[in-house]
Amino acid sequence: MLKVLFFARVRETLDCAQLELPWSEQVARLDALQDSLCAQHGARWREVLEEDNMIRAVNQVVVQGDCALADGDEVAFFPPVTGG
Amino acid sequence: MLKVLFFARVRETLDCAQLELPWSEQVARLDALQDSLCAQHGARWREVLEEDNMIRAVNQVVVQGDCALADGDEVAFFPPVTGG
Amino acid sequence: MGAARTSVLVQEAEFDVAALQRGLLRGDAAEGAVATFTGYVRCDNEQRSVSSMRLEHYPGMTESSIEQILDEACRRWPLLATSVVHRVGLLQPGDPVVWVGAASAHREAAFEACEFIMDYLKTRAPFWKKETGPAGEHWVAPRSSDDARARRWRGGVA
Amino acid sequence: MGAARTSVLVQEAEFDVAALQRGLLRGDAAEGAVATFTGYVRCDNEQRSVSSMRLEHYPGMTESSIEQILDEACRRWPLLATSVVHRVGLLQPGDPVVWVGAASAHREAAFEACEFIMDYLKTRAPFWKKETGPAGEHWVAPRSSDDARARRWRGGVA
Repeated sequence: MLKVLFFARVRETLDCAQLELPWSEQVARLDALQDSLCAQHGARWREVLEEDNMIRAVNQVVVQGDCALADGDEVAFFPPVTGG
Repeated sequence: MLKVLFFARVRETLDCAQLELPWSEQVARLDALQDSLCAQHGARWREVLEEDNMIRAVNQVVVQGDCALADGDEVAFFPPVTGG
Repeated sequence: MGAARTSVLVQEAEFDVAALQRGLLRGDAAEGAVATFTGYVRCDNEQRSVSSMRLEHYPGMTESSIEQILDEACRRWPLLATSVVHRVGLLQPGDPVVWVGAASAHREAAFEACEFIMDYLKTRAPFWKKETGPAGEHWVAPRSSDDARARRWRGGVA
Repeated sequence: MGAARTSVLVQEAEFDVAALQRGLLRGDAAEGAVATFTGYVRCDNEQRSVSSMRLEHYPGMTESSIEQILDEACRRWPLLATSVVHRVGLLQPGDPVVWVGAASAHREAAFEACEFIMDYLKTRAPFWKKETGPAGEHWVAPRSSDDARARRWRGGVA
Protein backbone atom coordinates (compact mmCIF):
# COMPACT_ATOMS: atom_id res chain seq x y z
CA MET A 1 0.00 0.00 0.00
CA LEU A 2 1.10 3.62 -0.62
CA LYS A 3 -0.32 6.44 1.46
CA VAL A 4 -0.55 9.81 -0.31
CA LEU A 5 -1.14 13.06 1.60
CA PHE A 6 -1.98 16.56 0.36
CA PHE A 7 -1.62 19.73 2.39
CA ALA A 8 -2.78 23.34 2.48
CA ARG A 9 -3.70 24.87 -0.92
CA VAL A 10 -3.02 21.57 -2.67
CA ARG A 11 -5.39 19.70 -0.36
CA GLU A 12 -8.08 22.34 -0.86
CA THR A 13 -7.73 22.57 -4.61
CA LEU A 14 -7.81 18.80 -5.09
CA ASP A 15 -10.45 18.45 -2.36
CA CYS A 16 -8.45 15.51 -1.06
CA ALA A 17 -6.46 15.23 2.16
CA GLN A 18 -5.35 11.64 1.84
CA LEU A 19 -5.69 8.57 -0.33
CA GLU A 20 -4.27 5.07 -0.36
CA LEU A 21 -3.47 2.88 -3.29
CA PRO A 22 -1.88 -0.53 -3.66
CA TRP A 23 1.83 -0.57 -4.37
CA SER A 24 2.69 -2.06 -7.76
CA GLU A 25 5.47 -1.89 -10.33
CA GLN A 26 3.45 0.85 -12.07
CA VAL A 27 3.83 3.15 -9.02
CA ALA A 28 7.26 2.01 -7.89
CA ARG A 29 8.75 5.47 -8.49
CA LEU A 30 7.59 8.94 -7.41
CA ASP A 31 7.20 10.36 -10.93
CA ALA A 32 5.25 7.28 -11.96
CA LEU A 33 2.95 7.63 -8.94
CA GLN A 34 2.30 11.27 -9.79
CA ASP A 35 1.50 10.39 -13.42
CA SER A 36 -0.81 7.66 -12.29
CA LEU A 37 -2.69 10.02 -9.94
CA CYS A 38 -3.03 12.62 -12.71
CA ALA A 39 -4.21 10.03 -15.24
CA GLN A 40 -6.80 8.75 -12.80
CA HIS A 41 -8.12 12.11 -11.50
CA GLY A 42 -7.88 14.32 -14.57
CA ALA A 43 -6.48 17.62 -15.83
CA ARG A 44 -7.02 19.61 -12.61
CA TRP A 45 -4.77 17.24 -10.68
CA ARG A 46 -2.10 17.38 -13.36
CA GLU A 47 -2.18 21.17 -13.36
CA VAL A 48 -1.74 21.34 -9.57
CA LEU A 49 0.76 18.53 -9.03
CA GLU A 50 2.97 19.69 -11.90
CA GLU A 51 3.25 23.25 -10.54
CA ASP A 52 6.87 24.45 -10.55
CA ASN A 53 7.10 24.99 -6.83
CA MET A 54 5.28 21.80 -5.74
CA ILE A 55 7.17 20.05 -2.93
CA ARG A 56 7.20 16.26 -2.69
CA ALA A 57 8.15 14.31 0.42
CA VAL A 58 8.62 10.56 0.85
CA ASN A 59 8.39 9.20 4.36
CA GLN A 60 8.33 12.77 5.68
CA VAL A 61 11.57 13.79 3.99
CA VAL A 62 11.55 16.28 1.10
CA VAL A 63 12.93 14.75 -2.09
CA GLN A 64 14.37 16.54 -5.10
CA GLY A 65 13.60 14.79 -8.37
CA ASP A 66 12.44 11.23 -8.81
CA CYS A 67 13.02 8.36 -6.37
CA ALA A 68 11.97 4.76 -5.78
CA LEU A 69 8.88 3.96 -3.71
CA ALA A 70 8.52 0.83 -1.61
CA ASP A 71 5.38 -0.81 -0.34
CA GLY A 72 4.25 1.05 2.80
CA ASP A 73 5.81 4.39 1.87
CA GLU A 74 4.11 7.67 2.72
CA VAL A 75 4.17 10.30 -0.04
CA ALA A 76 3.12 13.93 0.40
CA PHE A 77 2.50 16.83 -1.98
CA PHE A 78 2.47 20.36 -0.62
CA PRO A 79 3.15 23.99 -1.55
CA PRO A 80 6.13 26.00 -0.24
CA VAL A 81 5.97 26.29 3.55
CA THR A 82 4.97 29.52 5.30
CA GLY A 83 5.27 28.90 9.03
CA GLY A 84 7.32 30.67 11.67
CA MET B 1 33.39 73.92 41.67
CA LEU B 2 34.45 70.78 39.78
CA LYS B 3 33.21 67.36 40.87
CA VAL B 4 35.56 64.45 40.09
CA LEU B 5 34.41 60.82 40.26
CA PHE B 6 36.40 57.57 40.13
CA PHE B 7 34.92 54.15 39.43
CA ALA B 8 35.72 50.46 39.80
CA ARG B 9 39.42 49.54 39.87
CA VAL B 10 40.42 53.23 39.64
CA ARG B 11 38.29 54.09 42.66
CA GLU B 12 39.76 51.19 44.64
CA THR B 13 43.38 51.83 43.67
CA LEU B 14 43.19 55.54 44.49
CA ASP B 15 40.98 54.83 47.51
CA CYS B 16 38.81 57.74 46.41
CA ALA B 17 35.27 57.67 45.02
CA GLN B 18 34.72 61.38 44.66
CA LEU B 19 36.33 64.76 45.33
CA GLU B 20 35.48 68.36 44.68
CA LEU B 21 37.77 71.24 43.95
CA PRO B 22 37.21 74.87 43.07
CA TRP B 23 37.18 75.71 39.37
CA SER B 24 40.05 78.03 38.35
CA GLU B 25 42.02 78.90 35.23
CA GLN B 26 44.57 76.26 36.35
CA VAL B 27 41.97 73.49 35.97
CA ALA B 28 40.02 74.95 33.05
CA ARG B 29 40.93 72.02 30.80
CA LEU B 30 40.73 68.25 31.34
CA ASP B 31 44.46 67.55 30.89
CA ALA B 32 45.28 70.38 33.28
CA LEU B 33 42.86 69.00 35.87
CA GLN B 34 44.44 65.56 35.59
CA ASP B 35 47.95 67.04 36.00
CA SER B 36 46.81 69.02 39.00
CA LEU B 37 45.32 65.90 40.66
CA CYS B 38 48.52 63.92 40.02
CA ALA B 39 50.72 66.75 41.33
CA GLN B 40 48.62 66.99 44.46
CA HIS B 41 48.22 63.26 45.21
CA GLY B 42 51.55 61.82 44.07
CA ALA B 43 53.08 59.18 41.82
CA ARG B 44 50.44 56.49 42.40
CA TRP B 45 47.73 58.76 41.03
CA ARG B 46 49.83 59.68 38.03
CA GLU B 47 50.52 56.01 37.30
CA VAL B 48 46.81 55.13 37.41
CA LEU B 49 45.31 58.16 35.67
CA GLU B 50 47.87 58.03 32.87
CA GLU B 51 47.14 54.38 32.03
CA ASP B 52 46.68 53.88 28.30
CA ASN B 53 43.13 52.60 28.53
CA MET B 54 41.86 55.12 31.11
CA ILE B 55 38.49 56.56 30.09
CA ARG B 56 37.56 60.14 30.89
CA ALA B 57 34.02 61.53 30.86
CA VAL B 58 32.85 65.13 31.25
CA ASN B 59 29.25 65.65 32.30
CA GLN B 60 28.63 61.93 31.79
CA VAL B 61 29.83 61.87 28.19
CA VAL B 62 33.07 60.10 27.26
CA VAL B 63 35.62 62.50 25.77
CA GLN B 64 38.57 61.66 23.54
CA GLY B 65 41.57 63.91 24.17
CA ASP B 66 41.59 67.21 25.98
CA CYS B 67 38.62 69.56 26.39
CA ALA B 68 37.61 72.71 28.24
CA LEU B 69 36.05 72.48 31.70
CA ALA B 70 33.51 74.97 33.03
CA ASP B 71 32.58 75.72 36.60
CA GLY B 72 30.10 73.08 37.79
CA ASP B 73 31.30 70.33 35.43
CA GLU B 74 31.38 66.69 36.51
CA VAL B 75 34.50 64.78 35.49
CA ALA B 76 34.91 60.99 35.79
CA PHE B 77 37.85 58.61 35.43
CA PHE B 78 37.18 54.92 34.91
CA PRO B 79 38.59 51.75 33.34
CA PRO B 80 37.12 50.07 30.24
CA VAL B 81 33.55 48.96 30.89
CA THR B 82 32.63 45.31 31.43
CA GLY B 83 28.84 45.15 31.82
CA GLY B 84 26.26 43.25 29.87
CA MET C 1 29.97 20.07 28.13
CA GLY C 2 27.96 17.06 26.94
CA ALA C 3 25.27 16.99 24.31
CA ALA C 4 23.03 20.01 23.96
CA ARG C 5 19.45 19.46 25.05
CA THR C 6 16.78 20.08 22.42
CA SER C 7 13.03 20.30 22.69
CA VAL C 8 10.30 20.59 20.04
CA LEU C 9 6.63 21.27 20.78
CA VAL C 10 3.83 21.68 18.22
CA GLN C 11 0.64 22.67 19.99
CA GLU C 12 -2.60 24.63 19.79
CA ALA C 13 -2.23 26.13 23.28
CA GLU C 14 -0.55 29.44 24.01
CA PHE C 15 2.92 29.22 25.55
CA ASP C 16 4.65 30.85 28.52
CA VAL C 17 7.90 32.51 27.44
CA ALA C 18 9.26 32.68 31.00
CA ALA C 19 8.74 28.93 31.57
CA LEU C 20 10.26 28.15 28.16
CA GLN C 21 13.32 30.26 28.95
CA ARG C 22 13.76 28.59 32.37
CA GLY C 23 13.55 25.25 30.57
CA LEU C 24 16.70 26.10 28.62
CA LEU C 25 18.80 26.41 31.79
CA ARG C 26 20.51 23.34 33.21
CA GLY C 27 20.72 24.72 36.74
CA ASP C 28 24.51 24.64 36.94
CA ALA C 29 25.04 28.24 35.75
CA ALA C 30 26.97 27.15 32.66
CA GLU C 31 24.83 29.44 30.48
CA GLY C 32 25.97 33.01 30.02
CA ALA C 33 23.60 33.84 27.19
CA VAL C 34 20.05 33.07 26.10
CA ALA C 35 18.69 34.50 22.85
CA THR C 36 15.00 34.11 22.08
CA PHE C 37 12.65 34.96 19.26
CA THR C 38 8.88 35.17 19.40
CA GLY C 39 6.79 35.54 16.24
CA TYR C 40 3.31 37.04 16.50
CA VAL C 41 0.28 37.20 14.19
CA ARG C 42 0.26 40.74 12.81
CA CYS C 43 -2.89 42.79 12.22
CA ASP C 44 -1.74 43.25 8.64
CA ASN C 45 0.48 41.30 6.27
CA GLU C 46 1.77 42.77 3.03
CA GLN C 47 -0.91 45.50 3.11
CA ARG C 48 -3.72 43.01 3.74
CA SER C 49 -5.72 43.40 6.94
CA VAL C 50 -5.83 40.14 8.91
CA SER C 51 -8.72 39.20 11.19
CA SER C 52 -7.58 35.64 11.91
CA MET C 53 -5.01 33.08 10.86
CA ARG C 54 -5.21 29.30 10.61
CA LEU C 55 -2.02 27.26 10.77
CA GLU C 56 -1.96 23.83 9.14
CA HIS C 57 0.97 21.44 9.46
CA TYR C 58 2.14 17.93 8.57
CA PRO C 59 2.05 16.00 11.85
CA GLY C 60 5.14 13.85 12.26
CA MET C 61 7.18 15.53 9.55
CA THR C 62 6.80 18.86 11.36
CA GLU C 63 8.45 17.58 14.53
CA SER C 64 11.18 15.62 12.75
CA SER C 65 12.04 18.52 10.43
CA ILE C 66 12.37 20.91 13.40
CA GLU C 67 14.50 18.36 15.26
CA GLN C 68 16.79 18.21 12.24
CA ILE C 69 17.09 22.00 12.27
CA LEU C 70 17.99 21.98 15.97
CA ASP C 71 20.53 19.18 15.47
CA GLU C 72 22.13 21.16 12.67
CA ALA C 73 22.28 24.25 14.93
CA CYS C 74 23.95 22.15 17.66
CA ARG C 75 26.56 20.98 15.16
CA ARG C 76 27.30 24.53 14.04
CA TRP C 77 27.43 26.32 17.40
CA PRO C 78 28.49 25.35 20.96
CA LEU C 79 24.95 25.35 22.36
CA LEU C 80 23.90 24.11 25.77
CA ALA C 81 20.19 23.92 24.93
CA THR C 82 17.77 24.94 22.22
CA SER C 83 14.03 24.75 21.98
CA VAL C 84 11.18 25.49 19.57
CA VAL C 85 7.45 25.81 20.20
CA HIS C 86 5.20 26.31 17.18
CA ARG C 87 1.46 26.72 17.43
CA VAL C 88 -1.10 25.35 14.98
CA GLY C 89 -4.85 25.88 14.55
CA LEU C 90 -6.79 29.13 14.73
CA LEU C 91 -4.96 32.27 15.91
CA GLN C 92 -5.85 35.94 16.23
CA PRO C 93 -3.76 39.06 15.55
CA GLY C 94 -1.44 39.62 18.52
CA ASP C 95 -1.25 35.91 19.32
CA PRO C 96 2.24 34.43 19.62
CA VAL C 97 2.85 31.81 16.91
CA VAL C 98 6.38 30.60 17.39
CA TRP C 99 9.10 30.72 20.05
CA VAL C 100 12.74 29.84 19.54
CA GLY C 101 15.33 29.84 22.34
CA ALA C 102 19.05 29.10 22.32
CA ALA C 103 21.38 28.94 25.33
CA SER C 104 25.15 29.03 25.22
CA ALA C 105 28.11 30.14 27.31
CA HIS C 106 28.52 33.21 25.10
CA ARG C 107 26.15 35.45 23.22
CA GLU C 108 27.51 35.08 19.69
CA ALA C 109 26.48 31.40 19.51
CA ALA C 110 23.10 32.06 21.14
CA PHE C 111 22.20 34.89 18.74
CA GLU C 112 23.39 33.17 15.59
CA ALA C 113 21.77 29.85 16.40
CA CYS C 114 18.45 31.51 17.23
CA GLU C 115 18.44 33.38 13.94
CA PHE C 116 19.53 30.31 11.98
CA ILE C 117 16.73 28.22 13.51
CA MET C 118 14.11 30.84 12.62
CA ASP C 119 15.40 31.16 9.06
CA TYR C 120 15.26 27.39 8.60
CA LEU C 121 11.87 27.05 10.29
CA LYS C 122 10.48 29.57 7.82
CA THR C 123 11.73 27.65 4.81
CA ARG C 124 11.88 23.96 5.85
CA ALA C 125 9.25 23.11 8.45
CA PRO C 126 5.90 22.05 6.92
CA PHE C 127 3.56 24.74 8.23
CA TRP C 128 1.13 26.70 6.10
CA LYS C 129 -0.70 29.88 7.06
CA LYS C 130 -4.15 30.80 5.82
CA GLU C 131 -5.28 34.33 6.59
CA THR C 132 -8.84 35.53 6.91
CA GLY C 133 -9.52 39.21 6.23
CA PRO C 134 -12.07 41.55 4.63
CA ALA C 135 -11.36 39.97 1.22
CA GLY C 136 -11.98 36.45 2.51
CA GLU C 137 -9.54 33.62 2.97
CA HIS C 138 -6.05 33.65 1.54
CA TRP C 139 -3.14 31.19 1.66
CA VAL C 140 -0.04 33.15 2.61
CA ALA C 141 2.60 33.06 -0.12
CA PRO C 142 6.23 32.37 0.79
CA ARG C 143 8.43 35.45 0.93
CA SER C 144 11.49 35.43 -1.31
CA SER C 145 13.33 37.32 1.45
CA ASP C 146 12.89 34.26 3.69
CA ASP C 147 14.59 32.08 1.11
CA ALA C 148 17.39 34.62 0.81
CA ARG C 149 17.88 34.68 4.60
CA ALA C 150 18.00 30.88 4.79
CA ARG C 151 20.56 30.75 1.97
CA ARG C 152 22.95 32.91 4.02
CA TRP C 153 23.74 29.89 6.19
CA ARG C 154 24.68 27.50 3.39
CA GLY C 155 28.37 28.29 3.53
CA GLY C 156 28.63 27.22 7.17
CA VAL C 157 28.78 29.49 10.23
CA ALA C 158 28.30 33.13 9.17
CA MET D 1 4.14 53.95 12.67
CA GLY D 2 5.17 56.73 15.08
CA ALA D 3 8.21 56.88 17.30
CA ALA D 4 9.51 53.66 18.78
CA ARG D 5 9.02 53.33 22.52
CA THR D 6 12.17 52.83 24.58
CA SER D 7 12.66 51.89 28.21
CA VAL D 8 15.79 51.69 30.38
CA LEU D 9 15.90 50.24 33.89
CA VAL D 10 18.96 49.89 36.13
CA GLN D 11 18.05 48.00 39.26
CA GLU D 12 19.20 45.57 41.95
CA ALA D 13 16.05 43.45 41.80
CA GLU D 14 15.60 40.41 39.58
CA PHE D 15 13.42 40.92 36.51
CA ASP D 16 10.52 39.02 34.94
CA VAL D 17 11.23 38.23 31.29
CA ALA D 18 7.57 37.56 30.47
CA ALA D 19 6.46 40.94 31.85
CA LEU D 20 9.31 42.70 30.04
CA GLN D 21 8.36 41.05 26.77
CA ARG D 22 4.67 42.01 27.21
CA GLY D 23 5.85 45.56 27.85
CA LEU D 24 7.28 45.71 24.33
CA LEU D 25 3.88 45.12 22.72
CA ARG D 26 1.63 48.08 21.92
CA GLY D 27 -1.56 46.05 21.96
CA ASP D 28 -2.49 46.75 18.33
CA ALA D 29 -0.79 43.64 16.90
CA ALA D 30 1.63 45.68 14.80
CA GLU D 31 4.55 43.56 16.07
CA GLY D 32 5.40 40.42 14.14
CA ALA D 33 8.73 39.81 15.82
CA VAL D 34 10.32 40.15 19.25
CA ALA D 35 13.97 39.23 19.76
CA THR D 36 15.35 39.12 23.29
CA PHE D 37 18.66 38.47 24.96
CA THR D 38 19.29 37.57 28.59
CA GLY D 39 22.80 37.50 30.04
CA TYR D 40 23.48 35.39 33.14
CA VAL D 41 26.31 35.21 35.68
CA ARG D 42 28.27 32.09 34.74
CA CYS D 43 29.81 29.69 37.26
CA ASP D 44 33.13 30.21 35.51
CA ASN D 45 34.64 32.97 33.42
CA GLU D 46 37.81 32.49 31.36
CA GLN D 47 38.71 29.37 33.39
CA ARG D 48 38.19 31.11 36.73
CA SER D 49 35.55 29.70 39.07
CA VAL D 50 33.08 32.40 40.15
CA SER D 51 31.28 32.32 43.50
CA SER D 52 29.72 35.78 43.25
CA MET D 53 29.80 38.92 41.13
CA ARG D 54 29.40 42.58 42.11
CA LEU D 55 28.28 45.08 39.49
CA GLU D 56 29.21 48.73 39.91
CA HIS D 57 27.92 51.48 37.63
CA TYR D 58 27.94 55.25 37.11
CA PRO D 59 24.43 56.39 38.08
CA GLY D 60 23.06 58.92 35.62
CA MET D 61 25.59 58.24 32.90
CA THR D 62 24.51 54.59 32.82
CA GLU D 63 20.93 55.44 31.98
CA SER D 64 21.79 58.18 29.48
CA SER D 65 24.36 56.03 27.68
CA ILE D 66 21.86 53.17 27.31
CA GLU D 67 19.21 55.60 26.07
CA GLN D 68 21.67 56.79 23.43
CA ILE D 69 22.28 53.20 22.35
CA LEU D 70 18.52 52.58 22.04
CA ASP D 71 18.03 55.83 20.11
CA GLU D 72 20.78 54.80 17.73
CA ALA D 73 19.13 51.37 17.27
CA CYS D 74 15.80 53.10 16.50
CA ARG D 75 17.50 55.23 13.84
CA ARG D 76 19.08 52.18 12.21
CA TRP D 77 16.12 49.76 12.23
CA PRO D 78 12.32 50.13 11.94
CA LEU D 79 11.64 49.23 15.58
CA LEU D 80 8.32 49.50 17.37
CA ALA D 81 9.80 49.20 20.87
CA THR D 82 13.05 48.38 22.57
CA SER D 83 13.96 47.95 26.20
CA VAL D 84 16.95 47.24 28.43
CA VAL D 85 17.12 46.14 32.06
CA HIS D 86 20.55 45.89 33.67
CA ARG D 87 21.09 44.78 37.24
CA VAL D 88 23.69 46.17 39.63
CA GLY D 89 24.90 45.08 43.07
CA LEU D 90 25.68 41.59 44.29
CA LEU D 91 24.76 38.64 42.02
CA GLN D 92 25.27 34.88 42.18
CA PRO D 93 26.08 32.40 39.38
CA GLY D 94 22.88 31.64 37.49
CA ASP D 95 21.40 35.08 38.20
CA PRO D 96 20.20 37.05 35.18
CA VAL D 97 22.23 40.25 34.75
CA VAL D 98 20.87 41.95 31.65
CA TRP D 99 17.82 41.74 29.41
CA VAL D 100 17.45 43.34 25.98
CA GLY D 101 14.27 43.20 23.92
CA ALA D 102 13.46 44.59 20.47
CA ALA D 103 10.08 44.51 18.72
CA SER D 104 9.50 45.12 15.02
CA ALA D 105 7.11 44.14 12.25
CA HIS D 106 9.72 41.72 10.86
CA ARG D 107 12.38 39.55 12.41
CA GLU D 108 15.45 40.89 10.66
CA ALA D 109 15.19 44.27 12.38
CA ALA D 110 14.37 42.71 15.76
CA PHE D 111 17.34 40.33 15.67
CA GLU D 112 19.88 42.85 14.41
CA ALA D 113 18.79 45.60 16.80
CA CYS D 114 18.92 43.23 19.78
CA GLU D 115 22.43 42.12 18.90
CA PHE D 116 23.57 45.70 18.21
CA ILE D 117 22.24 46.88 21.57
CA MET D 118 24.06 44.08 23.42
CA ASP D 119 27.32 44.77 21.59
CA TYR D 120 27.13 48.46 22.43
CA LEU D 121 26.07 47.84 26.04
CA LYS D 122 29.16 45.68 26.49
CA THR D 123 31.49 48.39 25.24
CA ARG D 124 29.80 51.74 26.01
CA ALA D 125 27.63 51.55 29.12
CA PRO D 126 29.55 52.31 32.35
CA PHE D 127 29.20 49.03 34.26
CA TRP D 128 32.07 47.16 35.87
CA LYS D 129 32.06 43.58 37.10
CA LYS D 130 34.07 42.34 40.05
CA GLU D 131 34.18 38.59 40.51
CA THR D 132 34.77 36.74 43.74
CA GLY D 133 36.21 33.22 43.53
CA PRO D 134 38.65 30.87 45.25
CA ALA D 135 41.52 33.22 44.38
CA GLY D 136 39.77 36.23 45.91
CA GLU D 137 38.34 39.31 44.22
CA HIS D 138 39.09 40.18 40.64
CA TRP D 139 37.98 43.03 38.38
CA VAL D 140 36.83 41.51 35.09
CA ALA D 141 38.95 42.66 32.15
CA PRO D 142 37.28 43.75 28.93
CA ARG D 143 37.28 41.12 26.18
CA SER D 144 38.86 42.18 22.90
CA SER D 145 36.18 40.09 21.14
CA ASP D 146 33.55 42.49 22.55
CA ASP D 147 35.33 45.44 20.97
CA ALA D 148 35.57 43.55 17.70
CA ARG D 149 31.84 42.78 17.77
CA ALA D 150 30.95 46.40 18.49
CA ARG D 151 33.15 47.58 15.61
CA ARG D 152 31.11 45.48 13.17
CA TRP D 153 28.32 48.07 13.36
CA ARG D 154 30.41 51.14 12.55
CA GLY D 155 29.74 51.02 8.83
CA GLY D 156 25.98 51.29 9.35
CA VAL D 157 23.45 48.48 9.20
CA ALA D 158 25.21 45.12 8.77
